[in-house]
Amino acid sequence: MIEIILHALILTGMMIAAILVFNFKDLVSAAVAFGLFSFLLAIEFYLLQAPDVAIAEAAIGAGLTTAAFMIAIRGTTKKEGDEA
Amino acid sequence: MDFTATLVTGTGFWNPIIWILAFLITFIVAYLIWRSGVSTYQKGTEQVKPYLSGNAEPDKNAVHIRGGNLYWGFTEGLKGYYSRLIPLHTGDLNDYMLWYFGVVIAVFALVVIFL
Amino acid sequence: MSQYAALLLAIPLIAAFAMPLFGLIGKKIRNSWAILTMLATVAAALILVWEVLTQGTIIYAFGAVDPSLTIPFDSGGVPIRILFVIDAMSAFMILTAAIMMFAATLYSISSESEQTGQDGYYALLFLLMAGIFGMVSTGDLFNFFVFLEINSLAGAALAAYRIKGGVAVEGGLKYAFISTVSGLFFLIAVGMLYGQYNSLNIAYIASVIDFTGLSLVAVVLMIVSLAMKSGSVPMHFWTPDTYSSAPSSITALLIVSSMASLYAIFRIAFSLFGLTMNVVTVGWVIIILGILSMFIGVSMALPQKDVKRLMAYHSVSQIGYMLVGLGVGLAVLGDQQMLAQFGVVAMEGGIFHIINYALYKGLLFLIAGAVIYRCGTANLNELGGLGHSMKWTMGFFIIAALAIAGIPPFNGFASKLMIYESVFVFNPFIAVIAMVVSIMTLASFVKVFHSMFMGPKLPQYETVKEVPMPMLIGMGLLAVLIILFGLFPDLVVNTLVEPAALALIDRSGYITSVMGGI
Amino acid sequence: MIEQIPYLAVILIAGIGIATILLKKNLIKMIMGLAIIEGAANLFLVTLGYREGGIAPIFTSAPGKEMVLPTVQAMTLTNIVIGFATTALLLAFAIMIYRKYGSVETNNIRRLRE
Repeated sequence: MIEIILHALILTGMMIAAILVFNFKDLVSAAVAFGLFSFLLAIEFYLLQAPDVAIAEAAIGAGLTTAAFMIAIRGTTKKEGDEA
Repeated sequence: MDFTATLVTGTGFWNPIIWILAFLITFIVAYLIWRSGVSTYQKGTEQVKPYLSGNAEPDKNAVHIRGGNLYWGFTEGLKGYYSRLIPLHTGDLNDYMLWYFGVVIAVFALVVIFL
Repeated sequence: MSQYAALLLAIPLIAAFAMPLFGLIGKKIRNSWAILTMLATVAAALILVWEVLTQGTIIYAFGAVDPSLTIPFDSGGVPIRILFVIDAMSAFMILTAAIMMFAATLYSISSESEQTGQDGYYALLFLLMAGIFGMVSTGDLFNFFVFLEINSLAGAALAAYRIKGGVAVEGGLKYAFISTVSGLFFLIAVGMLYGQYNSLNIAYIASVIDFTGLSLVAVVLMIVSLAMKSGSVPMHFWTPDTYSSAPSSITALLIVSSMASLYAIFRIAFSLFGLTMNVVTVGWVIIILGILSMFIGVSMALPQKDVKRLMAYHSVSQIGYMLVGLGVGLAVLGDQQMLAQFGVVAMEGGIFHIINYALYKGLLFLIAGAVIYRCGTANLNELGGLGHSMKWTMGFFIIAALAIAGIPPFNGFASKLMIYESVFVFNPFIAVIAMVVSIMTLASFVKVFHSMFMGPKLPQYETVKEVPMPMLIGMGLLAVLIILFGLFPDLVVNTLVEPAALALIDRSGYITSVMGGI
Repeated sequence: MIEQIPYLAVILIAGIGIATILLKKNLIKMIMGLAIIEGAANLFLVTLGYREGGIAPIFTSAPGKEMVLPTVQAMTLTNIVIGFATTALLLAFAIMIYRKYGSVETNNIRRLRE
């Protein structure tokens, strides 16, 4: 039972993080939300008995990809829309 | 290997060798006629210059018909078709993706309906 | 047992990753390395094709003691290794890719000789080729996805390689984005199949498949994703953008990669699902996509002003012919009598058109590249009178343009004739559309011919010379092949095309070749 | 029961990703949407291999108990790496586009059209 609740919590968290990525006008916040999404995904992988995938996702998804987004945002605009 | 065999398409056939031979013969006949020439033609005289009713020859760039002018009548005649078709190509990445997902849904609907 | 299947991947990969090292030593050495490895790859491909044509399907299991050992003794009758399954259809695609690789690499040696960053260029070119060879020869769905992604990434990076004021980056971005999304949905479809049948091997899945609702979703996702990758209407929008902004030799290879996606559609439709799904509906879906591609592609091509964009719309249009030919074959797959009467011929026409199309469209793009190389513009409103100074290029253009328009005796005619006649029996309406499209193709190439090569010698192109020898050799090879394929269509059909069509139809033969007669 | 929950989440998350791609005009945002779909696909694959009560497929913990399927995990690992490569390439394109066009909004990146 506790497992089901844990799964549900993490998956809901992922969905909320994804919706935050969709909603944030500020791209840096969106990138942070994406990092959160990847981190929760890594935990979900761990719960689904895939520890090696979880490590890779935490390192590449949450770490490298978020960093790549940050670099790209530094190189382009910080806000969504034309005002940048 | 038989190099002269014909390509059979079920309802017809196609033999390029015979076709080439026919073409060659026509070409040779045409060449012979062309070679006999016009007796009054002389190289390097006034004759070879372009004749424009005595007017001076315009600039080379003005003579050449540009690609954009060809088939102007065709696109003008089918204006109703082209004025709908060309604006679809918006160059907008969102639209490209919209078409992809649209086709996925459309094909899915088709396959489910005619299951 | 044949080791060439592994070499087909190994040589381009080694070549690609060693390219920057050789680039450090010197330009000449790097170019020689590129030519050498290209020749080695082409040689391996040709030997492999020869072996397949003489000995039948080749199976190569990676990492096995014996490469032909597909099912290990302790695996319970399931092939667990990554397999290469090279039947006649794959061999046909490998041959097409090898020819185009030869021409494009040779052409690049001089067309790119004054550009920067050539190490990366050749490395990506060989990666692209490795992706294409992998796609057409693998017998494993996930492996196919990996090669698809290698192919997309290398292709997109190459398309954007010459930045050209950002336009090329735009083309590359659109290609990369779209192919990544379609690749992801392909992966989800692969997951759906894995979830049901616990295997990734095409032949094994085909042997146990039981068409469920989930398989239906999977087949739709796969076919639409691959149709997008091959650039069929109404998902063709990226094609003109990417093809027109990429370097010309790369466009010739992007065509082969779209052919590889086309191959995958039919491998999935014929070998993986076959008669377990409703072939009539799926066949008609492919035919409808084909008709739309043919007609909308050519009608968009007519008013274009940029020569490469015009040719890119023609590639959309030509894809339609192959989709129609093979779609008709798929639609009548369940009916033995109709299949024998015209279905096989339609498929042969479609398959024959693949190699013809790759040859003449590749040649056309190389010619456009030659003109751009000398004149610096692709705008048809600015070009003119090049026939006076670029005689060889003009000759090649005439050959390619007549071939794409389906004028006898060039190769486009032979394959189009097969498609027309067989499709006419299936549905006369489609054949009429195909002929109208062919006429419009001729019309638009008359336009290109006139505005590029005809007219008086323009003062701004007074100094234009013929392109250098390696470019001419690359183009000349394709032109010679077009003429040969046009003169001996029967020979090509009998030795290459017919086995390929039969290999596609023969689903149980494909399964048996891997599963060993179970 | 546990096996079924993630599938629902996969559909919803992929839906959010698709919506991001279709509705957002900002390229960086669209690439984030792509990465979200990527995550959904990975979650889908790992969930496919999950068996209730199964343990991680590591050889040393082998005795007795049922294991989850290892193939999908290998596939997911591959896909994570491929996904990072595509994301990095697309972001590099986005930066390049910004330098040349001065914008990353898709309605400004339309020099190639018609």
